[in-house]
Amino acid sequence: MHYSPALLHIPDGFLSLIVSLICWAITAVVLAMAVSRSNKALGEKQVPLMGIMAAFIFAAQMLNFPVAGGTSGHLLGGALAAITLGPWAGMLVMTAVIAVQALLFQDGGLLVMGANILNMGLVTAAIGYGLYRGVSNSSRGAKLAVAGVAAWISVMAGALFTALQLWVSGTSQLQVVIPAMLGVHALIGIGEAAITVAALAFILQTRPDLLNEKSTAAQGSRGWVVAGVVISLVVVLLSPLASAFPDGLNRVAEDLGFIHTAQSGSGPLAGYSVPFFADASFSKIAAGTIGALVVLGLSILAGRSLQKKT
Amino acid sequence: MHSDAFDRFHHGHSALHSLDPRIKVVVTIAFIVSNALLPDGAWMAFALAWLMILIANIASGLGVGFSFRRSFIALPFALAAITVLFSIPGKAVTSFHFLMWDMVITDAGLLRFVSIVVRSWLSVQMAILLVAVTEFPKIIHALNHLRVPTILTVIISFLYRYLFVLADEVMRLLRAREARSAVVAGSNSGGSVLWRARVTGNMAGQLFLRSYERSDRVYNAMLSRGYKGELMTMHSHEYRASDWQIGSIVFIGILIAQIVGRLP
Amino acid sequence: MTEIIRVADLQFSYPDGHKALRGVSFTLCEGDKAALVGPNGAGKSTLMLQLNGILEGQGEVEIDNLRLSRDNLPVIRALVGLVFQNPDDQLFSPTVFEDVAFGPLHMGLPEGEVIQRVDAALESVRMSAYRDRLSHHLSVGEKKRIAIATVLSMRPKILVLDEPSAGLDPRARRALINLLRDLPITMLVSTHDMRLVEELLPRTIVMDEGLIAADGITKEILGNEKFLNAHGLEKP
Amino acid sequence: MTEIIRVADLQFSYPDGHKALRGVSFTLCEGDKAALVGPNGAGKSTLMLQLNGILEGQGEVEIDNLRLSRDNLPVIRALVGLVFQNPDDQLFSPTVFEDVAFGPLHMGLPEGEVIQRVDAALESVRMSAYRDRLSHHLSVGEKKRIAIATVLSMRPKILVLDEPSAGLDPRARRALINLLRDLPITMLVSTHDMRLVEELLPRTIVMDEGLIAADGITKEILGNEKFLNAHGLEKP
Ligand SMILES: Nc1ncnc2c1ncn2[C@@H]1O[C@H](COP(=O)(O)OP(=O)(O)OP(=O)(O)O)[C@@H](O)[C@H]1O
Ligand SMILES: Nc1ncnc2c1ncn2[C@@H]1O[C@H](COP(=O)(O)OP(=O)(O)OP(=O)(O)O)[C@@H](O)[C@H]1O
Ligand SMILES: [Mg+2]
Ligand SMILES: [Mg+2]
Repeated sequence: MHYSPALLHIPDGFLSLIVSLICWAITAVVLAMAVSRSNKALGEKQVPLMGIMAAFIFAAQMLNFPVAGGTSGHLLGGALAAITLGPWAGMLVMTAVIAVQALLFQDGGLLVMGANILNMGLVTAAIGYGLYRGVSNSSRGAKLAVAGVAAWISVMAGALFTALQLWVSGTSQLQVVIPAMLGVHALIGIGEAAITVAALAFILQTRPDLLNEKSTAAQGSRGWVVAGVVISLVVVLLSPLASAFPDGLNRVAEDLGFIHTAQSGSGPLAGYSVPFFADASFSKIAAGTIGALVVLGLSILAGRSLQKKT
Repeated sequence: MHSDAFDRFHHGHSALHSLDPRIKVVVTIAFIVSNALLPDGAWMAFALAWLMILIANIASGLGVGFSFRRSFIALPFALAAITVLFSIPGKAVTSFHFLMWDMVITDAGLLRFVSIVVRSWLSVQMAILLVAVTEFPKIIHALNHLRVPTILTVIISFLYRYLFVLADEVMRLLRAREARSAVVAGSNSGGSVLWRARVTGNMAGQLFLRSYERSDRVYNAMLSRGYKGELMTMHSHEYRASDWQIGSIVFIGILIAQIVGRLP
Repeated sequence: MTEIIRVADLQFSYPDGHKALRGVSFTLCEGDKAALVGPNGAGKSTLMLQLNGILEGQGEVEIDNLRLSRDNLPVIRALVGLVFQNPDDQLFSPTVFEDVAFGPLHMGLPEGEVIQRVDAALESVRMSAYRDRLSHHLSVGEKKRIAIATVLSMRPKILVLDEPSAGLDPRARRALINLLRDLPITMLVSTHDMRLVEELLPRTIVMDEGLIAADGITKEILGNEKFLNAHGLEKP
Repeated sequence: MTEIIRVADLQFSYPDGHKALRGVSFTLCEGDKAALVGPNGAGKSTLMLQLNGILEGQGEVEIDNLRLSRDNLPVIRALVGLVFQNPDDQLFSPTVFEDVAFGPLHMGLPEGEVIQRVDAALESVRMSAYRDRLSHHLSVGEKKRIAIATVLSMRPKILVLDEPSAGLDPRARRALINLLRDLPITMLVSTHDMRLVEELLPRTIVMDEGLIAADGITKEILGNEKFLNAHGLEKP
């Protein structure tokens, strides 16, 4: 079996130095918090636990199932890691996974690793844990449904962040990269959601003690709920907006001086638009919202059907 | 079973193999940063960087084309940059008709696109070389010495160790599923997509529990050998004169590339 | 007796270049119970994975007169029931029922039939009482039986078992031997447990380094101590 | 001979309430090589984890005349070398050297001494050539030996082995038996492999359902077929 690279790992060369460094800075700050929290809050038992869970996430990414026409669904695992291990540990675990993927397999670059960790590790964990934490005292069905939605949004968030970074770096055009990334990942996210929900259902059924209120995973503060919901809202609102009104976003970025510093002079986005995406409008917002609702529905259905069987 | 296919290290006794891992990591990162700093279209500088990679390939004893053969891994991502071909204003190089649009490739767009792809291609080759001549545990040591927080390097070393064990488990799980994925002649089967996703999720859950329980056993094994909550490691690497020499040579090369890249 | 497995000059290399099978030929007739023995790395597991096309080598594999090919792979998988060494790999669903039902469900059988088959399979490994239990909490011996049931529910014509007795205590091992003896089905069993071979399997195939070193009556092969030692085996 | 392990009326329940030890008493003298046998779930592994304080029950455990308590845990862990069944659980470091050095390092020994002990331990399991290898590249038999070396490097007075021969082919098993026979150290070995018991361990302790069912000379215990069957065991 061979390890197959996923779509979200940005290689070196595709982000400008400034964007890479900014992402590294954000990542470093969050990771420093995670490290200090983990050192304080977690017993020494967590060391082998987190290490082996990182290997678990890595290995679980190799699990796939046939969807149709030769494509297959598989797992990224950010939400699952955060829900089962808690937010800080989840972030550290995802960081280790992404670091090894980059170092050992060149799946994702080194200079851009900060961005990759941010997109696939930190944001996904915050969303996954935050939303789940909000319902961690509710019924099994609600937990599973929310976990599914969180998993889906976390993938969308990773895609959105990646797209924005590529755009600010002057590597991609906003009008193309946002709809393309979000479109593809709306599908990938459904696989993510389905696997996450089923895996959690399995754990809830066989070792519920690992996910109950006393476990480390449930001990993150309520602040996570706010963080998770806010990031999710940003994603849900910004995605359709960004694909509907890229020019607006462009102007904001230009006003902030963002684009020009990042792109060594040449204004790649200046007054140019690709016709087949530029004129889309509210239909995009509607599509995004419908997508979210469909996933919510599917997750609830999946939660129900899983519950019946027990 | 074997998931050794994962290991990217190639045995050898070259100068690069024995170079201090800290220097190797730092040099690799410096090289990649240097690529990112080079302006678009600095062809001479890109060529110089490539020359450095060729020399490194030769010095590694793995053959001139070693890193080249494996460097296409990042290529699919070039799709993400394809739009710059059309979006940057400039002189038209060529144009074609795509569905209902006239697409115009500009010279400036071409320059930017090729620069992005070349940068990425050079960087990935250096990273490939790094893991080909450095055993992964040594890279972890280097990260440790370079002040990456211990908890992260510890997680990474556990990850590396158990990656192989768990990947084998996944492989066996997938095989067991495949072995029972039968069909009765003539009937249309395979189950619904949702059911298949659920089975896969169950496999992930099963793997989670097994990993979790394994971590308990590993923890016991650590306790038995005197672990009290603080991990102690021992991997003294000592810089030798040759380490500094090779390191300096690469840095000078990088510097020259930067200067060449900025000449008008 | 009718031939049910025919393997001719089968060769196989793993992607890393390691040649695990170097030209293996043998046939198995309906009702045969044969052992596959040999030292670690002989290629036993690799050979078993060829029998239902999970790995694909060069040479001929015919199951029940069907030539193994991409087209009839799904059909052949219903004919050959493969039981892996570690039952945890085989049991990936939360409950025993779901695991035993996986095969029949994947075959697209109607629900009534699925339930009936699950019950029959559990009955034949004498685990009917465990139908709704969580697999995770069973003992190794119990898991082993369930793993066999997951395959029996597909009504295979051939049962292929990879090291079925590993990790079992003597009592569980004895129960397994009795169970296998009573199953009226063609069997190929890879094992290091020579006493199991002696008791259960009248025919023995010895593999070493990707080749068949001997194929014959168990008693005769196990009687030849020199030969056994040469292939890293021991008298029971 | 001097007593080196004394266990008196040891009881232990797992957090879920399952009573795994119900009053176990035995002593082991310096130089003893004893087997711990019994069916799955008898409590063998649980008992072994008590001997160096990983699990803590009610009753007395004395190692080398030291009463087991929180204070002298580190000392006792250096005295009792525990080797777990699955070498993948025991070898958690990326390289062989790091794994064998783990114990001495955590005992706080100076670096020179650590290196010396690692080399000596690898020498005594005859694996010196493997010092800088990656653990995941080793075969099961090699991993088993390294696992023993990880414990020998701590210079324990007692070696406690949980199912050391499981999963080994006859050749590797033979090599392991020879190795254990040559190690001049007190040993307690839990196993389902009765032939290993017969060959290697002059004394046998039989456990069943959390209690000691018999404790005596191996030959006598293995000679009593009725007794063995009653405890789910078999004659070798
Ligand atoms: N995925 C793989 N990639 C490369 N080589 C492999 C792989 N799986 C097995 N091998 C090698 O192929 C050979 C045959 O392996 P196989 O597992 O078939 O042996 P076996 O007879 O089943 O041994 P055991 O008794 O240990 O189960 C061995 O040398 C093994 O190292
Ligand atoms: N972590 C645990 N929590 C609850 N019960 C446990 C736990 N570990 C073991 N047990 C139970 O305690 C009993 C004794 O288990 P133990 O592992 O000591 O048996 P054993 O004699 O080593 O068996 P085996 O031969 O299978 O290794 C068993 O009934 C087992 O199910
Ligand atoms: Mg095998
Ligand atoms: Mg045990």
